[in-house]
Amino acid sequence: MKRVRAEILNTKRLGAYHSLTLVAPEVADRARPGQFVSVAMPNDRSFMLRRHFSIHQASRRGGWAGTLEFVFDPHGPGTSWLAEAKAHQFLDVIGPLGKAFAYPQKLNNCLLISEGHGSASIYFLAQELRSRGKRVDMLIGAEDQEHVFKPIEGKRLSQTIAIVTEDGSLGERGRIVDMLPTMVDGVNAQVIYAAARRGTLREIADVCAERQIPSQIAVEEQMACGVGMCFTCVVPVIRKDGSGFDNLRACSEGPVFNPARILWDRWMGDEPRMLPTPPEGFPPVRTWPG
Amino acid sequence: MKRVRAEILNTKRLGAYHSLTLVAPEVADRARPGQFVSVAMPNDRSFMLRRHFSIHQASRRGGWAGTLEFVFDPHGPGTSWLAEAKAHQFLDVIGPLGKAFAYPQKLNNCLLISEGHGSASIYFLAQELRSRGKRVDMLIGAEDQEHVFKPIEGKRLSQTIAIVTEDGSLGERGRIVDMLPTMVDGVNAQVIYAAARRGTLREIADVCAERQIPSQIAVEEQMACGVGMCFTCVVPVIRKDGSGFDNLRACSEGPVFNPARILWDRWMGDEPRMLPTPPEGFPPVRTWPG
Amino acid sequence: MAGVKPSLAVDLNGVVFPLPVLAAAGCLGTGRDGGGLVDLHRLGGVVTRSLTLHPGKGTSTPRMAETAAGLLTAVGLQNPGVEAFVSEDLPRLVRAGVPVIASVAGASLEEYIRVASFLHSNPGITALEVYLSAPDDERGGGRPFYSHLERIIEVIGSVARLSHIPVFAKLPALLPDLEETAGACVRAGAHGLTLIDGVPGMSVDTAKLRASLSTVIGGLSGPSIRPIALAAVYRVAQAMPDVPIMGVGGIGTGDDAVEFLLAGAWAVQVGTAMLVNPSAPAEIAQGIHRHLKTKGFASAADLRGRLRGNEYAHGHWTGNGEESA
Amino acid sequence: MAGVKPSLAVDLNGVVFPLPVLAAAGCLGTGRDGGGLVDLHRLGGVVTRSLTLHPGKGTSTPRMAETAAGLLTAVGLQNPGVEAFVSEDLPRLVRAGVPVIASVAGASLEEYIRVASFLHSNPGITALEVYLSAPDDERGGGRPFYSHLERIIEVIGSVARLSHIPVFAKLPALLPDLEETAGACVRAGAHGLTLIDGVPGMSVDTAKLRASLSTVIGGLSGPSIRPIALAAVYRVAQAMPDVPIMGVGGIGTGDDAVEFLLAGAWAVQVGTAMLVNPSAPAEIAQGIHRHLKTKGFASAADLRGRLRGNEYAHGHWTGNGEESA
Ligand SMILES: Cc1cc2nc3c(=O)[nH]c(=O)nc-3n(C[C@H](O)[C@H](O)[C@H](O)COP(=O)(O)OP(=O)(O)OC[C@H]3O[C@@H](n4cnc5c(N)ncnc54)[C@H](O)[C@@H]3O)c2cc1C
Ligand SMILES: Cc1cc2nc3c(=O)[nH]c(=O)nc-3n(C[C@H](O)[C@H](O)[C@H](O)COP(=O)(O)OP(=O)(O)OC[C@H]3O[C@@H](n4cnc5c(N)ncnc54)[C@H](O)[C@@H]3O)c2cc1C
Ligand SMILES: Cc1cc2nc3c(=O)[nH]c(=O)nc-3n(C[C@H](O)[C@H](O)[C@H](O)COP(=O)(O)O)c2cc1C
Ligand SMILES: Cc1cc2nc3c(=O)[nH]c(=O)nc-3n(C[C@H](O)[C@H](O)[C@H](O)COP(=O)(O)O)c2cc1C
Ligand code: FES
Ligand code: FES
Repeated sequence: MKRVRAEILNTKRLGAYHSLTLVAPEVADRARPGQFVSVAMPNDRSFMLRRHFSIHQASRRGGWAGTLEFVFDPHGPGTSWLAEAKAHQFLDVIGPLGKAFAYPQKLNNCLLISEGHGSASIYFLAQELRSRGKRVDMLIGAEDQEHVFKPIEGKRLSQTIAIVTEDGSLGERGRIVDMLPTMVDGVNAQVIYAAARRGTLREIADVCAERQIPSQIAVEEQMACGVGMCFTCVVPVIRKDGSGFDNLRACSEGPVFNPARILWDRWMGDEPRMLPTPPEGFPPVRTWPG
Repeated sequence: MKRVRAEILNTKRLGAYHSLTLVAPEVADRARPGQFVSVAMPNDRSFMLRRHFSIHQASRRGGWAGTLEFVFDPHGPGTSWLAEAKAHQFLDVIGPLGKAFAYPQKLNNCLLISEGHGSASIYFLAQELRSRGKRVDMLIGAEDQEHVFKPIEGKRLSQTIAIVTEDGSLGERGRIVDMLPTMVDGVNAQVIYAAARRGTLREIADVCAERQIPSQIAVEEQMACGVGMCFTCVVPVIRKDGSGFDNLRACSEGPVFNPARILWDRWMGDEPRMLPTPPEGFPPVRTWPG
Repeated sequence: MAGVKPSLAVDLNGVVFPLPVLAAAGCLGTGRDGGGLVDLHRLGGVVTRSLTLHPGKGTSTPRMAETAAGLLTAVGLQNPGVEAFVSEDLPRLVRAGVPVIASVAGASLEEYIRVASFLHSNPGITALEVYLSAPDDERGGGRPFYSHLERIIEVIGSVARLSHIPVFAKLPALLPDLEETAGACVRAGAHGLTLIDGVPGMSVDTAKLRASLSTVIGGLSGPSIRPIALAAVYRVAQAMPDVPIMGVGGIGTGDDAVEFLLAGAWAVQVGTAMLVNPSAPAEIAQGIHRHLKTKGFASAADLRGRLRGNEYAHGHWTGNGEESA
Repeated sequence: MAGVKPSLAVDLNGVVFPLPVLAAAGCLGTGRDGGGLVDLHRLGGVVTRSLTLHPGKGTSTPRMAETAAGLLTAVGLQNPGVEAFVSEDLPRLVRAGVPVIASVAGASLEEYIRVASFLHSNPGITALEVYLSAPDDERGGGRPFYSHLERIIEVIGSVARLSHIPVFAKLPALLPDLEETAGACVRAGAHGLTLIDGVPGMSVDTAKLRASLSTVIGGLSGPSIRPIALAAVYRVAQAMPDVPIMGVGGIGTGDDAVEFLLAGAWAVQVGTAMLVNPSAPAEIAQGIHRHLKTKGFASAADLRGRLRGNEYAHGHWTGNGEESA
């Protein structure tokens, strides 16, 4: 993890999204899919916390060597400010942050699921899996066509791809979970990776648990520091031995977790389905990567 | 007093200063020398109060009709932001605010004294006095040449002009008060107007009091609202009948005051020379404009 | 429901405001100020500058300093005195038809009583709001009345007993036993509460090595105190859901106001934001209206206390772990 | 004097820090965190996350929300417990050579005593700081220990009596009788005070109609509370100029820190600013150094309480007019 002053090389709109490419060799060199960067805000604003973005591209070789790309949907003060940032401006960036997706050793067929800006890290992952000779299939969801991130790129990166939008403006009409079972069967998925909204992640987790498919998901939780100091970003994760759970920091102990080990009811406090820790502890979780 | 969305017509540097010209006919039409405008800051900043600036020009006729100019020395967050503002951007402006300088009825020889950005309103006043057939002489002070605002314009507007800088980089080396007695005698000053730093204003007030020269000064005091609602901007002013003093609002009851009526010791709390109200009250002040 | 035009009028157990957004004490001057930029017809009501028996000169300058998303002020109760207010300023407000809440201040219990006596039977005044941050000269040390619960009760009780119109107690956030204090005010006769007053704060001019304010410590207002004010409103509203609360502190947008209504306020007051943007109260009322429409609420009162349950919050107002192993 | 290299070391009546800027409790994790971005050698000291007897899981998320120039958090004392801290985290800090102040928390008087007993004789620990915002389980109602003066005195007194090392009491700003409370802590044996803890605050997600934090109310920190913290430091320093005070709350620049030193702090702590800028403490120390050089002060201690007299401030901490006719 490094903190750098990174020059903006390129800034562009992509549908509903905005992409920034930075010159940040120290960060790009170590970046792996699932990791993220944190970006400082200007210091005369009424908002002051750093903003966090998944790494979409990190080029180690070729003409773009040492550059790093991230993608966001401008909506709040921080992302709106970033969307206005100009090329050659410098950003205060820390990265790469967090634990990356792990690659399967033996299993081959990887189904990659992303929703909205989740595609940013999922496409990066697809590249890395393919360079390791794995089969990659994709299921991409979004509210509408505008929010499907680089569909052409998705097609290029995958053996088969299914796109689903809530309004049917691109691909099928519906939600990721509607397509998931057919997709899993169709591509004979052996490993599932996902980056999506919390509710969707939970639905994916349910499918994975039911079918005992090893999986990894990248979560997002409100982060104050992004580097493990403040403990605001925790996710309740069942211990390997089933003896209970720990509140792990999404920024430094995640953001990639095994969904089978997340205590979803507790984490998604919105729906009051919380259960107390059972007196006998939680059942140990055996699905990869443990 | 109007609140308008005013387009920036022109933005330029002038030595140490920055000038903004706005399209604001409703404000420009009523603006008189000594009055000021308040400008809103963008609302995502950690600073939020409006900033206040004397009106330097208000054109009612000709090609620039309906425009308004103010001038500032970019140093803090608000003035720095304004210095970056671009032409065609809109500003939220309230004005004209405050009481203007009064013009003498019979007396003719006007000595106008300004320090730093004080020249902005003093030059406006010079124009108005000249158009009323008065004689205008000027004494301009600043720390250095850079901070002498538009010296050529000053020369054009005055019969005689004396410039004094602290480092001697333009005109005489010294301070306004050093030149003041000679200047008063030299031009046979009958009325004195001034816009300067508080300490300088006080020195000018002493000279005026001693020589019984009627005078008016434009003061600056920290202002939260600029429109008379908050009572943060007060100046202790002796009542006409000498029965005591009132804390008058610089924004709505000033910023132009008769220096002979200001309770300087009380207002300049910095120097602990404060005196309690004498049991017999203050001596009534007779110098014009009362 | 989303088609119905929501109603913005609020009824604070008999004190009715046409709009839920009032001008906070001390921020609209006494009624003769503001240069006509604040549209009185678009205010739910006006709380006056706090009034003392005699005209008050207030403190010397500097009376203000800007802080991060905040404003520090120390005006020291400069006001025309209760008589001049009633004869010169009140008529203007009454003519505009805006409900007037007179803010009552004093340096002694007696002064509070005399000020309130002068005001409460004036037909132009809808309610009294008692300012408790004035230094208590009878106790000395420059401490405000609110530092001692007995003094709060004495002042509120005396004013409430004599007054023919409803009395609101304005409390600071600065009390660890805020709910108890609020409860004591109600038992002493307060009709409702105004929460919160400026928070004691200070800043220093490091170049001059001096405090920024002549009084060193002043009242902090503006967006920076909004979370503090909101917490105060929530705590008191949870403890006494039937007692009217006016929420004040850092409200600048309709969304900010909705936060307060959801937390339990019956109406809101706006101070600092109005100094920056004279039409803030009107825009805030519009914003509340938009929110009601979007969410399908029929009236501002419908928002009150409608915060959806936060799972782990059971009266804990500073969170320790709910499970510690 | 302007030529002399000013000294930044500070001596808090025997507790010496090489630099006047410490990491505030709970903001540097337990010593294993921060990814090496915070340079421990450029800190005057580290206050640990508040430690309980057993590991604490803390509250559920959301644990944070951003507010105007502020940060609301409710971590709920998630910590590894005092034993794991001493065996796993402390050695790392000791190796770095940075003075360690252990923050002591508990849900009961007994827990405070047991936590302090475990820590105070460890040679790696320089001082204890007692966290008083933990809910007092013995009193119930979820109220923190600081709500009752007797409880503050009990806790501070018990910890101070057993401890071989100096004890700092960390107080909130939320006390109208702050000076008295601080005085009571000192009489109970506290060596010094840390002012202030996060200020109770709240925010609401109006779209979801929910409080932003799972605990509803959390601690407000960051620039928005700086004026409040500064006023608290000033009040206590005026009352007890000889008692060491560590100032904390919204400090982000050297200038901010100088404000606190001038107001009477002996050292400062930095929390939120360090979360945003991990080198904030080092930059703040540099900024203090620059200020000392410019103003010709020989040491950080020379700034303490050097506020030039504000004419009309005579102990009045909320300004009423000094003259009212
Ligand atoms: C590990 C991680 C990776 C992320 N990757 C991406 C990405 O690649 N593209 C993208 O568009 N967004 C991503 N996000 C979400 C992104 O950080 C927020 O959308 C962004 O911070 C919003 O800032 P804002 O000021 O524009 O909006 P606001 O919503 O106004 O932000 C206000 C506050 O809420 C926080 N916040 C808001 N939304 C989220 C969220 N969904 N998750 C966490 N914190 C949030 C912000 O950090 C800030 O403190 C990621 C978040 C995390 C934690
Ligand atoms: C009636 C009036 C007329 C003015 N006319 C001019 C002018 O023509 N040109 C010009 O350059 N400046 C003028 N000033 C001063 C100008 O308002 C401040 O310099 C400016 O607000 C500073 O804002 P800032 O954020 O850049 O700096 P900062 O100094 O950081 O401002 C911080 C705060 O202090 C206040 N403040 C700072 N300096 C002053 C000051 N001297 N007087 C009053 N308040 C201050 C600001 O309003 C703000 O609230 C005038 C002030 C007043 C009251
Ligand atoms: C300039 C100014 C003057 C004030 N005067 C009074 C007053 O006379 N009486 C009073 O009860 N509150 C007074 N207040 C406090 C406000 O009524 C309000 O409680 C506080 O400012 C918080 O609200 P805000 O953030 O919307 O300003 C004053 C506030 C300001 C900024
Ligand atoms: C994420 C976070 C965790 C905190 N944890 C603790 C804690 O465990 N113990 C404690 O005494 N204070 C804790 N605090 C309060 C800080 O130590 C400090 O008093 C407060 O944040 C104000 O300082 P600041 O504005 O510099 O952050 C915490 C603050 C934050 C932001
Ligand atoms: S965001 Fe601070 S620990 Fe994760
Ligand atoms: S600045 Fe508000 S009354 Fe003058």
